[in-house]
Amino acid sequence: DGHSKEVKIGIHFGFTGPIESLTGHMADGAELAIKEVSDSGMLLDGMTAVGMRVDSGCIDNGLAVSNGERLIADGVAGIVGSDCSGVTGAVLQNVAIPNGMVMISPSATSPGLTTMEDNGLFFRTSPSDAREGEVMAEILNERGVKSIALTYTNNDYGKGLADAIESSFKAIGGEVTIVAAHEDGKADYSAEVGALASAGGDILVVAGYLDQGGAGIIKAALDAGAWEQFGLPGGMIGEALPANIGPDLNGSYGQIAGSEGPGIEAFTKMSEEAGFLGASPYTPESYDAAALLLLAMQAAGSVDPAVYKEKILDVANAPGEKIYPGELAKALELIKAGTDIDYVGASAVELIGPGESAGTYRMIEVQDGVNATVGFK
Amino acid sequence: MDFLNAIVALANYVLIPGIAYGSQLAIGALGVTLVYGILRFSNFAHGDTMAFGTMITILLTWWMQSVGINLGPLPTALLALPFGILGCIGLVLITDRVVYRFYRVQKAKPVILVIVSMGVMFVMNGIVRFIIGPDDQNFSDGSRFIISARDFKTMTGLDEGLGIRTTQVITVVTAIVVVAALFWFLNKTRAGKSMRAYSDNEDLALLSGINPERVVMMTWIIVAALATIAGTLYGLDKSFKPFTYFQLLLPIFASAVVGGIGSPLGAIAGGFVIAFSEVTITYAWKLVLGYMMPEGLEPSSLVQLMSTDYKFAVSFVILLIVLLFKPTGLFKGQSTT
Amino acid sequence: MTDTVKNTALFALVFGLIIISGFFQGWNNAMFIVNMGLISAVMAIGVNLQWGFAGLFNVGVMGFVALGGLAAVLVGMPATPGAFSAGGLGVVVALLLGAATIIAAVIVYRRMAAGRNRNLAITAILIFGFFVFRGFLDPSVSAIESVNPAATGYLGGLNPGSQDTYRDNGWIMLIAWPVGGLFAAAAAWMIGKAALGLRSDYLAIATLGIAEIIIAVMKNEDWLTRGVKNVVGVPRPVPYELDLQNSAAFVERAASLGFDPVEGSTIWVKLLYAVLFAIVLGIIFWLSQRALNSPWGRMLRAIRDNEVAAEAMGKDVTARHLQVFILGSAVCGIAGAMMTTLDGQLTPGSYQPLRFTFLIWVMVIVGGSGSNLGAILGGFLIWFLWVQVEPIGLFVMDIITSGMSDDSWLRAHLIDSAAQMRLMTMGVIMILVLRFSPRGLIPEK
Amino acid sequence: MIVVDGLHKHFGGFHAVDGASLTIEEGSITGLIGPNGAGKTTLFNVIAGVLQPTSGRVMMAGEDITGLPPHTLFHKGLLRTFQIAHEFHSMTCRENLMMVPGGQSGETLWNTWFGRKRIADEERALRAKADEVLEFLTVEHLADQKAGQISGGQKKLLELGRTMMVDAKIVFLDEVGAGVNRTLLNTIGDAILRLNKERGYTFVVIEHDMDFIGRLCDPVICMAEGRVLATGTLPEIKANEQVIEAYLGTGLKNKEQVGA
Amino acid sequence: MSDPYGDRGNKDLSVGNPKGQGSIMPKASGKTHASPGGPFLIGDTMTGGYGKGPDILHGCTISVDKGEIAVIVGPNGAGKSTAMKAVFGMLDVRSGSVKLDGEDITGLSPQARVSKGMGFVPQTSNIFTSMTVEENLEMGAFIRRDDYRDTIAQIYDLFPILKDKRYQAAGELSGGQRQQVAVGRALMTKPKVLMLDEPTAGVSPIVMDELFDRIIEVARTGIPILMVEQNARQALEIADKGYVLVQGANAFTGTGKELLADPEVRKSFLGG
Ligand SMILES: Nc1ncnc2c1ncn2[C@@H]1O[C@H](COP(=O)(O)OP(=O)(O)OP(=O)(O)O)[C@@H](O)[C@H]1O
Ligand SMILES: Nc1ncnc2c1ncn2[C@@H]1O[C@H](COP(=O)(O)OP(=O)(O)OP(=O)(O)O)[C@@H](O)[C@H]1O
Ligand SMILES: [Mg+2]
Ligand SMILES: [Mg+2]
Repeated sequence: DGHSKEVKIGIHFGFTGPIESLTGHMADGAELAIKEVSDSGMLLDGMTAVGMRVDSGCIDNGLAVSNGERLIADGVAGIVGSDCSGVTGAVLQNVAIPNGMVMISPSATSPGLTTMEDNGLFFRTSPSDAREGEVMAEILNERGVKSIALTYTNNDYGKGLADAIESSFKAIGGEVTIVAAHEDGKADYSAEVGALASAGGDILVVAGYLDQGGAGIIKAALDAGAWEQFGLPGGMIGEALPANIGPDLNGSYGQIAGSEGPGIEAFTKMSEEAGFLGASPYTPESYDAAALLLLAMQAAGSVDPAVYKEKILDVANAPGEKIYPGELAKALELIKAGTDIDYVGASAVELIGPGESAGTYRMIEVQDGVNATVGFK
Repeated sequence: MDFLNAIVALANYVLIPGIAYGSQLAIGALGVTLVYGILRFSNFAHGDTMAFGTMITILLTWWMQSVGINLGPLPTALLALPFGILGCIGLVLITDRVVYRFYRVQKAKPVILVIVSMGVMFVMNGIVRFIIGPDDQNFSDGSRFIISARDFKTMTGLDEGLGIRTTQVITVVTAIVVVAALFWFLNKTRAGKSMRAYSDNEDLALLSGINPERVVMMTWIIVAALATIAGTLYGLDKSFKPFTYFQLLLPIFASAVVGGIGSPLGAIAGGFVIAFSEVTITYAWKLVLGYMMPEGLEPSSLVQLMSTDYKFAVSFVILLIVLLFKPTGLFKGQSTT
Repeated sequence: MTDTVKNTALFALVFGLIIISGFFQGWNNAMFIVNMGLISAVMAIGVNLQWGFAGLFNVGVMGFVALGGLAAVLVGMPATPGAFSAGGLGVVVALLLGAATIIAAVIVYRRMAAGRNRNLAITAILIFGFFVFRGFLDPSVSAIESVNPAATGYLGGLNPGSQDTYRDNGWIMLIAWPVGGLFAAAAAWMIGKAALGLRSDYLAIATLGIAEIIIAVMKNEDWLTRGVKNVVGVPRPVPYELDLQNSAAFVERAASLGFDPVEGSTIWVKLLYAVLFAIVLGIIFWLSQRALNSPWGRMLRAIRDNEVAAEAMGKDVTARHLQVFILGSAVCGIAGAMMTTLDGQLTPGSYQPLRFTFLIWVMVIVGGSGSNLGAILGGFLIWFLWVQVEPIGLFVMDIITSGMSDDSWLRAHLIDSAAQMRLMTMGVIMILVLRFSPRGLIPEK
Repeated sequence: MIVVDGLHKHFGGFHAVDGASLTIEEGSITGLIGPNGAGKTTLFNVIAGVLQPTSGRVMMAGEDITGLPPHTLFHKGLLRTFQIAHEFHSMTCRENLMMVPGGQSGETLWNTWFGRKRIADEERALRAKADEVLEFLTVEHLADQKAGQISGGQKKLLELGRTMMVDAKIVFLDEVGAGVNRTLLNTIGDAILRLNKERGYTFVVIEHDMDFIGRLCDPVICMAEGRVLATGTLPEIKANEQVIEAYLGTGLKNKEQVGA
Repeated sequence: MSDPYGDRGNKDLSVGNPKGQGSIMPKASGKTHASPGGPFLIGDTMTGGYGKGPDILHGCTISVDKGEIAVIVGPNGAGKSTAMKAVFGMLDVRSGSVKLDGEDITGLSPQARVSKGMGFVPQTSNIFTSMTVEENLEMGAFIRRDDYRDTIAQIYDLFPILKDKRYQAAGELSGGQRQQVAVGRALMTKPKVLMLDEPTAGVSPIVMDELFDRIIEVARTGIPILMVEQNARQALEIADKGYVLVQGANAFTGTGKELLADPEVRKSFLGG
């Protein structure tokens, strides 16, 4: 039928700006999925898929919208992005909704986006803060932690997660001695560590990013001897952190969205082969976002966003055969054959309605300088 | 005993980090102040110059580490530092030749040079990210601590620990040495005086037989050295990421201005003012007061004037207050006379 | 070549560039660049008023732009039900007490003789006032913030509509723009009272600092701005694309002009914005041109050249500085409100000096400081480059790597770094532009 | 007109003006002389409000004007020139003059937008006046030249020209003569005399050229080390031993004049 | 409070520090060639102006020989300072030439001329304001490699006030004191030829007399002195040679006495 032979997927991340050190891996992740689908030759009668990267600046609404318009003009069929919540909102309101374009963001977690009238065009593969907060509180409780000091990166992700952890932990009777924000990319974190240490607590929970302020806080806290153990939510889980901090991190623990199955392992291996850091924050989510877009197209038999947007929830959620990273070709085939699939992917995707995602969590403990999985929730 | 604990806690969380951070800012601010004083513009590219010099140092450090050269307890990076400085000098001299010299010859207004330096900042930015990437890089080795908090506790039997890092000590010592050397150089040597003369009155310097190109070159060489030193020490102490170095620009500028821009001594003082205002004002006194207060009277709240969210805001307020009483900066800056 | 011809040619060049980008990247993007260019031009005029004409070095543009954005939310959004009754009164009382503290301190400063006693008294007042202020503020704030924190958790604004209907009152944004100017002007008045009349480095660092403080407040005072959770869905003075797409009349009209409804509606909306922004720009440009080509402008230039002499010639330098500082900041505030309206959201986390202060400075200087036309040209050109250097950089990379084999390591590395090259290309272009016209494209005469 | 009472101005530990007291009579042309560094310019700067005095008072026409800002003093009729020329360098010479008069309606923002007619009329008058002054100073050809690009002496003339743009009560001239051609200086002297006679301006003149002082000034005040050393007519001053020692010296030419 | 002595009188100095930014367009030093004969220093039929602006000098010639004092007088804006700057290579000489000691130096940069032994005191901004008086003098001796302490002592003898103020920033001095520093700085170079642009502007009579005495003394040691003066009568009295410049061209030339005696010169240029 009148399809062109190539489908373009926009990859709209902040390649410059505060999270520039994450976005390279994220884009690699998304492109890995695109390439996998494209190479399989199974997408919609052998269409190829290509990614088109544009910069969102992460915190530059004007630039992001402009580049969003460029994607539309270039005829993309779907957008993986944006990354930061601010630009995501801007692109969604000014580009995606008016043009009826589907966006799947791997990292924008702002609850404000949930309530936006998005015409069913906006989805995210990033896990929900509320759920992660509960899980974290449970884990802390199981380990006998009575009181925590909590610091978060001062953006919507950090703030939302910190709120969730605080309320969940308090709800099960824990004490939160202090909740302090830290800004990413700043020169010095002694002030934060000073205040946190003064407040005390059995453990310091760092709701930040592992190669941003979060790492800086942990370093400073270790140097001052304020804590020896840290609680590490998803943004802090990745091999780069133990590698960077060294043996002092051993014994710290946390959780990351991830399935019990081979999801993240498979993805990590794939990323290693492709030569990028699969464990970098939001990289698995980016892979999943791109994969979901393409699978939904396959399911709808169309690259028209207005058509395939209805299929995204179907392919993402149960029932159906579980699909892990590296199995996209199989998924395409199954869909073509009319079999229902349940995309699990690298980050255990579970979409609970447009714009929200829930999932299982892998419990991690740093042992001997590596993140070891110690269980699931 | 409790009193000791209070002092140790204060030293551990406020004094030592403040001094180390202050010295880092100070060495950075020295570079900014020199460019302002002698070449007469605010150099926005300074943060990225620091990043570039540090990058060269890092690359060499990695190489040295891979072939097994090291300095024992001291970080190997110190061995690579001179080469980093050389690389950085090369870069800034090329930049000066290709970019700044044109405007100098044209007698362009300083503000043009400021904007041009932003252009240079973008370019250096790109070069650094191109070569080493935007990620965090780890290059510190040697022993991290002179005394770690844990050892301190077991040694003294106190409840509170006191951690002193090797890099902190190196930073502070370097800052003192560099400032003293620079002060001596500018005020006592012929070359230094000729630099001041050039900064004061270019035409007259020419009429006294001072070669402006030489002065400019010397300035850039010193600035490159300072930038590399500052960047490397900072990277050893905290971490190396190009974006952070760009962000460092703001506190560095603030330090230079509050100390009196154009004045090397001021840069040092400014660095400490900024560092300490960041660290102290938002400090929660609960811990310290807990030791100081008699039993039963320990504070239950954090005893914090403001949350750390406002640490930058507060440090700027402090800065404004300092300037309100000392409108030309702590040390009379150059732009006044 | 006369100046007029040259200037016309420069403007033609910039618009030519935008039109070319329209051919390659779609008219929506081109129109969007025009809209952002218009807003940037307004900001650049504001900065140019201060710097180009009065020699005031304001590096706090970001703060004033953000205040404009705040105005857009406070005027445009509906009040959060229950939020004001939860803690609104407490906040108001706290703010009044805070203001009273500062006024008391100022009065003491004026009335008492300098010395230790005065310092002690002021310190005591400030500390006491601060704690009273916090005592009233903190509980009210937590009350407000606990009102449905995920979706609101802030006071909201003055839009008469309800949560569901407020978008129909888009006209209110036209009020929000001047209010944004007023907010910025009020802040400028306070800053100017304290900081102007003193040295420039002082002013620079003061404005830089105050901008950071404004952003810190907007990022952390959730009751006012929702902080980093952002306010989305700010209403707009133009129709929504979806409504147009659903309106039969519009679809018909678009079809008769040969547009499909989606493209027609998106372009139409942008066109409406462009008209509104252009009107604002036109008014501001006209007012400032008139003022500057008059004895008032001459007085400003005299002050810029030599304050001491101007003062001796009877010009009240401090008052004039304050006046210009307020005007320029107000213009930036208006632009900030327009920008938030265009974005449809307030994202305090996105204000950062590079984008909102220094980029505007680049516009002014590249355009030619001291020339309003230059500021407008700079606004368009630099904004165009800011968004277009990425494709340019990519293009360059493509050319560079075209000779390399597909799996070459260098090629992969180069392509990977293409996004980083955005800033680099920007830098190179800036240096080149200033190299060939070191006083800016349209220099002051 | 002006009474200076026990004025001190200290720079750090240095007493540039050290208890100077003097009176300037209305309608006089008072000469102020003294060795380099005597504190003459500093005294001017304190009176004109550029510097705050450490202590002491300045009265003008019975009103205490100590520490008032220069622009207020300008509107009270006190004008001054600068020893080191303070021209508005990016403006033309004509504009340098036209900006001087106070209370121009075009200096109010509102009028610049909605009062164009009135401004245009005022501007025409100002322009004519400025051209007149330029002509008087023999620099009419510089009217459209940027003030930053004229010769050192021409800048001094421009300084003087600014004081001629308005009706002043008292004018302080700080070494207008230094660097000005002597023939032209004579013309300037004539103008000062004329302004003094016809319009009743009071002048205070700092000058090191005794001929110039002699032609214009009565009385003459001699300062040294921040204090008033002597007051009187020029011949009286010239005969004063202290003045000779501190200021005039016994140079060949002056010796003749002292003898005369 | 701002500094009333500041050269710009502007509190708002902006991001950059415009202070001290020179006006001399630096240029690469060209070649010299021998051109024997003629006076020690001569600017020969020089024509030129500032930047791309119009000609200020129109075929103006000034020269001075060993042991001579040459004085240039003329109305304001005549081009006296411009002529001095042209001789010193601070602006482009579009036609004509400058020769020093039998060598054509028209193509040399100002610094190169300094090392050839030329000393110059400009009319304005002629001191380093932020440096102490003593450092100003030391900078004058920048190109000297020998011990210059006794020269400094000599200068202090000549201008005793400078000795009192030796550790004070020169920018804080009074107008006349600055002038003394400026001349002192030029004398420190131990130049082969000394050029002074209005050295006595603003100095008190006592200092002026001493300055002239000293200038004569310097000239007697064989150093030619070229000087612009508005205190023309005193200057011409001691001058061996006098030039009257009008609109960038030589109007009258003669010995100092001749010019003083010329009634027209007296009336038009010397104030009668
Ligand atoms: N800002 C300052 N800081 C320190 N000392 C100063 C300052 N300004 C002036 N002085 C000193 O005050 C003294 C008086 O200076 P002033 O300029 O008033 O002298 P003057 O009488 O005008 O001399 P001249 O005739 O040379 O112009 C001088 O010795 C000078 O060094
Ligand atoms: N920097 C400059 N740029 C352009 N024109 C200039 C500049 N400086 C001086 N001129 C012009 O050159 C002419 C000669 O100036 P010059 O300074 O040589 O005069 P002068 O004879 O030294 O006068 P004075 O006795 O007043 O110092 C003047 O008409 C002046 O307008
Ligand atoms: Mg004086
Ligand atoms: Mg001259």
